[in-house]
Amino acid sequence: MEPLAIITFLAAVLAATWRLATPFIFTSLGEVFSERAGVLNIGLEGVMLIGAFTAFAVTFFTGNPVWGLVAAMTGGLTCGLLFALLTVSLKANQIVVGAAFNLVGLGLTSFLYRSVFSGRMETAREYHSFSPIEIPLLSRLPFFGEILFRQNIMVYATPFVVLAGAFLLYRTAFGLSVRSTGEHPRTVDSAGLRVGVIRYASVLIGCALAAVGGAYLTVAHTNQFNEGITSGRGFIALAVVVIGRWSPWGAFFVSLLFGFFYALQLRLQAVSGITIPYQFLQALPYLLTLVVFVTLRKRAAPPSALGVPYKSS
Amino acid sequence: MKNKIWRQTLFILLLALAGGCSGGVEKKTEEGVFKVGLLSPGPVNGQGWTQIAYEALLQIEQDLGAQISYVEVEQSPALFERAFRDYASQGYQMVLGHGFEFQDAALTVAKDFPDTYFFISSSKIHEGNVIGVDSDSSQPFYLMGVVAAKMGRGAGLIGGVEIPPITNAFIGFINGVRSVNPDFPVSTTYLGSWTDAAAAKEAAFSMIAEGADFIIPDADAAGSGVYQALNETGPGYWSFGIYNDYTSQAPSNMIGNYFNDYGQGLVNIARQVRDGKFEVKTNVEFGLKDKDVIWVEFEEGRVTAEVLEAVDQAVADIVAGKIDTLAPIK
Amino acid sequence: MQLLRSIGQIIVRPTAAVAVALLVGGILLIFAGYSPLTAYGVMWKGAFGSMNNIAETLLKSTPLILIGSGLAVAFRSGIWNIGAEGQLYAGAVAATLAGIIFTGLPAFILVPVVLVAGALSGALWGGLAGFLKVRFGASEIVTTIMLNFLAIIATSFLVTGPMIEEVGKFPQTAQIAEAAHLPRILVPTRLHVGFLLSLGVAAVTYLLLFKSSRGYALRTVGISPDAARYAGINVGRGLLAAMAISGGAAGLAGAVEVSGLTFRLYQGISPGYGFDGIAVALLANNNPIGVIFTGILFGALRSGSEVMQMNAQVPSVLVSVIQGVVLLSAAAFGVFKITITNKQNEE
Amino acid sequence: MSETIIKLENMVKTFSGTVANRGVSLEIRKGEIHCLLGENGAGKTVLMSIVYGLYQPDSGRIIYRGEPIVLRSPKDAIKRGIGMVHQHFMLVPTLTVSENIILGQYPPWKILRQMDKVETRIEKLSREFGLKIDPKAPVHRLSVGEQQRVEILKALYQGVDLLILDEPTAVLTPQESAALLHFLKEMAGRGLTVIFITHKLEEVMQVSDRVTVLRDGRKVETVDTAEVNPRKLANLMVGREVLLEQPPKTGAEGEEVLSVKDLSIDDERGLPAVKGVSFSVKSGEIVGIAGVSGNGQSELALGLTGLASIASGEFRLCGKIANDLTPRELSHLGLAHVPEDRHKMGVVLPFSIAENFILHDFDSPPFAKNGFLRTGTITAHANEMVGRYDVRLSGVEQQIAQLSGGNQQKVVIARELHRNPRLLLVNEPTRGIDIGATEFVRRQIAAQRDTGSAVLLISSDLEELFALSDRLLIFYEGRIVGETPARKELIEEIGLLMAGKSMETNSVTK
Repeated sequence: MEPLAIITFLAAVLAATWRLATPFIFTSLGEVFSERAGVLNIGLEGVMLIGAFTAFAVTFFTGNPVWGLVAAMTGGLTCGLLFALLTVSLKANQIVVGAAFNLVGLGLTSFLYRSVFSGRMETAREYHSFSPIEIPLLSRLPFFGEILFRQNIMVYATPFVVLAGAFLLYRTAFGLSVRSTGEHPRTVDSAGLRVGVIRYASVLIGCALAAVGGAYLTVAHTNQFNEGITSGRGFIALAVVVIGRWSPWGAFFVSLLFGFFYALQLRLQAVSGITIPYQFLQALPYLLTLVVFVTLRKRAAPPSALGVPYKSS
Repeated sequence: MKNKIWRQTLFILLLALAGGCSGGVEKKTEEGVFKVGLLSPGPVNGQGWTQIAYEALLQIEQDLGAQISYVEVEQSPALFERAFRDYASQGYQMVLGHGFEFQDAALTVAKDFPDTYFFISSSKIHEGNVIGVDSDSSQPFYLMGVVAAKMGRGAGLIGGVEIPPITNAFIGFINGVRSVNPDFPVSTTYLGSWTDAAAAKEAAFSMIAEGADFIIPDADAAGSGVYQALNETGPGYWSFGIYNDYTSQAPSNMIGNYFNDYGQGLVNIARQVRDGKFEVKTNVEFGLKDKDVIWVEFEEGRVTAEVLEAVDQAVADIVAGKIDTLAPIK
Repeated sequence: MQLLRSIGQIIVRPTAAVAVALLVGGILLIFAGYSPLTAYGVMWKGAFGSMNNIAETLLKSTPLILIGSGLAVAFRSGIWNIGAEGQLYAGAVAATLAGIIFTGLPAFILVPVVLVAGALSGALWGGLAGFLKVRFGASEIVTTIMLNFLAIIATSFLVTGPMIEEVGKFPQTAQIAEAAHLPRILVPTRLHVGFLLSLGVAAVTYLLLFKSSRGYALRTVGISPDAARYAGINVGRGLLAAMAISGGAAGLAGAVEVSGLTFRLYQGISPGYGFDGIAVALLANNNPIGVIFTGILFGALRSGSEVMQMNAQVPSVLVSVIQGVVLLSAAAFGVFKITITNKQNEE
Repeated sequence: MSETIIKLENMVKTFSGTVANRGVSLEIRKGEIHCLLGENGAGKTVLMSIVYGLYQPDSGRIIYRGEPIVLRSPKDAIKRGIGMVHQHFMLVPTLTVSENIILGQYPPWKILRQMDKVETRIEKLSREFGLKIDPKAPVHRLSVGEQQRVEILKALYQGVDLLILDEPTAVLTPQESAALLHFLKEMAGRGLTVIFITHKLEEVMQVSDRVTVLRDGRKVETVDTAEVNPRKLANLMVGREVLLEQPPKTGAEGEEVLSVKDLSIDDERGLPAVKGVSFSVKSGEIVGIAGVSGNGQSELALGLTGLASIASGEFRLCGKIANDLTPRELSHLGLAHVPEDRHKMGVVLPFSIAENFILHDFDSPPFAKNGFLRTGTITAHANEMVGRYDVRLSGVEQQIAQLSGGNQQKVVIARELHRNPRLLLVNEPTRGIDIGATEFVRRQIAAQRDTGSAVLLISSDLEELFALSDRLLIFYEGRIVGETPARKELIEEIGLLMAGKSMETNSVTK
């Protein structure tokens, strides 16, 4: 390839990387909070679907994606409340509840989609999502400008949300208590803080952000809902958290890495003449996760109290 | 302990309720009612492929007054046989398995139910009362290829999963392109999904960045991601609506729409079945020759007279059998 | 007394959970404008209304019982195998290969060969996650989820590429040899010996877990790795064995699907049996005998929901909601008393 | 002297049947260093956890600065200026020193933008009190002594008036201990009140103004330190009466069963815990290991049973070098082990009593045949054992979790003794069990010795050691600091040795 072609190729892949990474970023950032507080939520896929559907439905009826987003967060918070009630208050097994959330998320959104929208197939597609915004000066930059700085608002928001998340986690008293709760809940208890309250808050943050990650698919990246539109992204987000070593910026960059693989495989297919089976490219993120486990060994240690319900004495 | 008893009682009550009413809901099988069933490989309201069959079913209900029913069997072949058998044993005269994957199951069941016709979409089978019904998408795609090669710089095809109905359509497209300009670049991407509209959108962006200005999806519900990508990119990039009118999704990008009124085709067949006039000679294959089933409409003013002329010529040649749209690509 | 109590534990709470789930489903049905009683009535008949329907229910229960029995062993041993879905695919691929390659063999040899190939392949796929856990401390929850995706993608690659059928060129493999087909029982229904096999596997895993010395060791590992070490049990080997056994059972389920029903490999050969199997095992309190009942329950839900869609036009996706709520309410009633992490690798 | 800062009246606390405090009343004066002295299980920690708000008392009143108060959580205690340094540190290993110190100090929305400000304050505090620490260092990188400094700084940062320290020197080196004691004296001089939980007599003498002795959940006496000596304290702490007279030894000592040479073992963090000890145990004798818990006895037990690896040196069991043998191989050589923590290791709580009896022999005859458990034999065996060892139960199919601690321990003892071991290693055999069971267990151990087994008994209960042992090895800081005959008259000397007080000679002549 000529240098120019390589630059445009890269620029386009990077732009797509960012867009494809956005749902991972939101969802995995939320899960970082949840897991840092010691609660493992494997039901992210279900929560994302619920977010995607509520955002879609509310945007469809109000015509405003902002309301859709608000609704998605509300839906996510409701999920979070239920999840925390079961796993924190009732000390139910987190894996079981997570697995159930995936089942309910898929079933409920599909059922409601059919019940509410089956009669309006054509019109259902007609609503405005967040459209791309050009950033005045940056978008004039050669090659990268036009491509990188013509994104929708949720994509632009990601570094700021992660920044806010990192700030919350590392620079506030709340974040300090979250980080302590996942590691050593007894210390938190002995410091006079309520382990349960902190876990509730973290699970709520986690589910709200997962719902936003799902909503992105229906009110920003595209403007439609399909049953199972999340296509396994919730599970990838789980892997992102592990590889990103439970840190917000780690989650951000690993999300971008996974987005990059996704974009690259779509792009490589589009370039005629490359004949790698597309399944191989699709498998890359999962292979990568396994490789990371083997190479990082025990350095990738999860929060010590992850998955363990806390019983105060 | 009290708690447990309460729970048990509740459950028994529920069971009793459920059992008690099951008697009342049994559908009465009326003599002379024409019944048509559908096995859908995915959600019936998914756009594209699965929706076609569902709408066909609704049309049969409307036009022929048939009693209809459908079942979504996901992608699990293990479930197919049972669904066929259930329909057939309930006296359905016609059951459509919407996809080649239903073929094995239909063949097994058909032996036991000689009075039911089993139609299989995307199949070329013809064995007793199991009949393949196919619409040859390679023909309309051939026409799109001709248009693309005459008007554009490069074309991109975005498929859901790499299966024959999709690959055949794409072969038709490439043959159309080659008939005009053998060097015209065409690239193909498979998403590995029928629902991931976001991936389709990104695939379209990738192709645009690679220099393509004709991007055509064949990916069911995911396909509308492609139209959104074009709509955002702006005028000068073109696509066709696939199976339906998608003009509203990218008004300034649509050259035209490829309509596939599979429903009409099925109504035609169903009418014959209902009237007992259906004669099994061969498998059914819709093509451009069936003008009420497959046709392409162009948007006003988007194509020149010269292009239209070439398209018309191609249609004539295809119908006449002079062009093999599925000719192997070198 | 002990037996009565454990039966109570196995039956009462899941039953209550099912009741709650049916209630929630009923509310949804009313919301969507259906009559819940009609819908459930049709569902009940669809699952148990005729000999054929019962057979279909048992057919769907077969992979669930197989997977659930295996997972009961894993969960009792304290390892969270979420990867039964991928292990099922691994088994289906190997079984199909065996059924295509060894066409010359007579049935009494070929059927076992196909089944063993599936079980072995699933055991290896599951054992891989076990190895990563024991050797590298990798969370089996994450690795098994990743291995699910890999198995499904690999299957997609195989049936569109190297293993695609010669004729037709549809993305499916050729049919396996006639001699590899599982014999049917209860003709004219489709019920095959796979169901009996699943009962056998449930019984064997029950005996393994609760009546054999190896099972004793596994359960000790699952409850208290410290006590296991004290008793001279090799904890790592136990975890590996538990993953291989549960993977093998899931692989066997894949082989049974291929040799009993589909006779060839497709892309979507499992509609999520591996995930339902998790629920089936947990709901039975990880007791393989209980798994027979919860497996039939979930099989009936799936089977009945199809008929419900056919005859009452209620979307069958409702069954996912019902299954999910069954799990949630079972969790709320305190059926599952096991925590997620076991710390046996911290040495 | 000065006024009372806190007064406890009749504190009672029970944990699921076990009484920890049986009505303790106590008065602490402002600015004093008050030692709480007592053996393990005397109820010191529970009493202080109540003062810190971690536990709620069943009955009794706390009067703080003249007012009755109710402490619902540590937060209430912290607000009133009560701080506590726990024996097991309440620190988050992954966080830095300063993060640990400010945990829980601010409302959740508080922005910790000025960590440098916090760090400056911590640095100032640490300079002021001579507690050198790097506020930015992650806690898991710190030594135990440094971690303790963090705990103390945490309390100081909170502005503590009353500081409770639970066995603070148990984990420190002698130098660190000395520095800590010095520091506490200085702090008391500035008006801080210190409650110091310990069972080291030396420390009490060195640091405290007054001392309260607890025994068996009751207060024995509060005395001015100046008016007592270590001997008197030891008597108060252990009590005069010994539960069980030493059963007469019937058999004669035989050959060496266990011989340990220069053995070193690391703890789970990789720090040396046992530092080059040598000793031997002959058949027909009970060798007791005395010492304050946490001086390497646990690691010694794990190392000798194949559950922890040996860092250096060697030990032989029945003449065979046993360093690298697995627990199973050791057990085949004739080792039986009654572990320290019953719930963690000794029993599998959800298993039935019958199942617990076969923990070692689940895969060998007569309990297993062809890989299957022989339920009949197992049940019969269990029935026979519970009868012989007087385990009170409703049936051997009962979950062992439903038994009392004493009966659980009887199961463990029965299981281990039934193997008729060459060497029996018992670690804290009667901790947390009732008197009846205690007597029974001790009698069984003695009987086992009389059948010719070698017995190594680890206990932090001196009374038990006197009752059972033929001779005593005294452990301090991972070393054997003395060997004595197990004679009650020597209690004071032994107490002093256990407390790390060096004597002119390390062995006392018979």
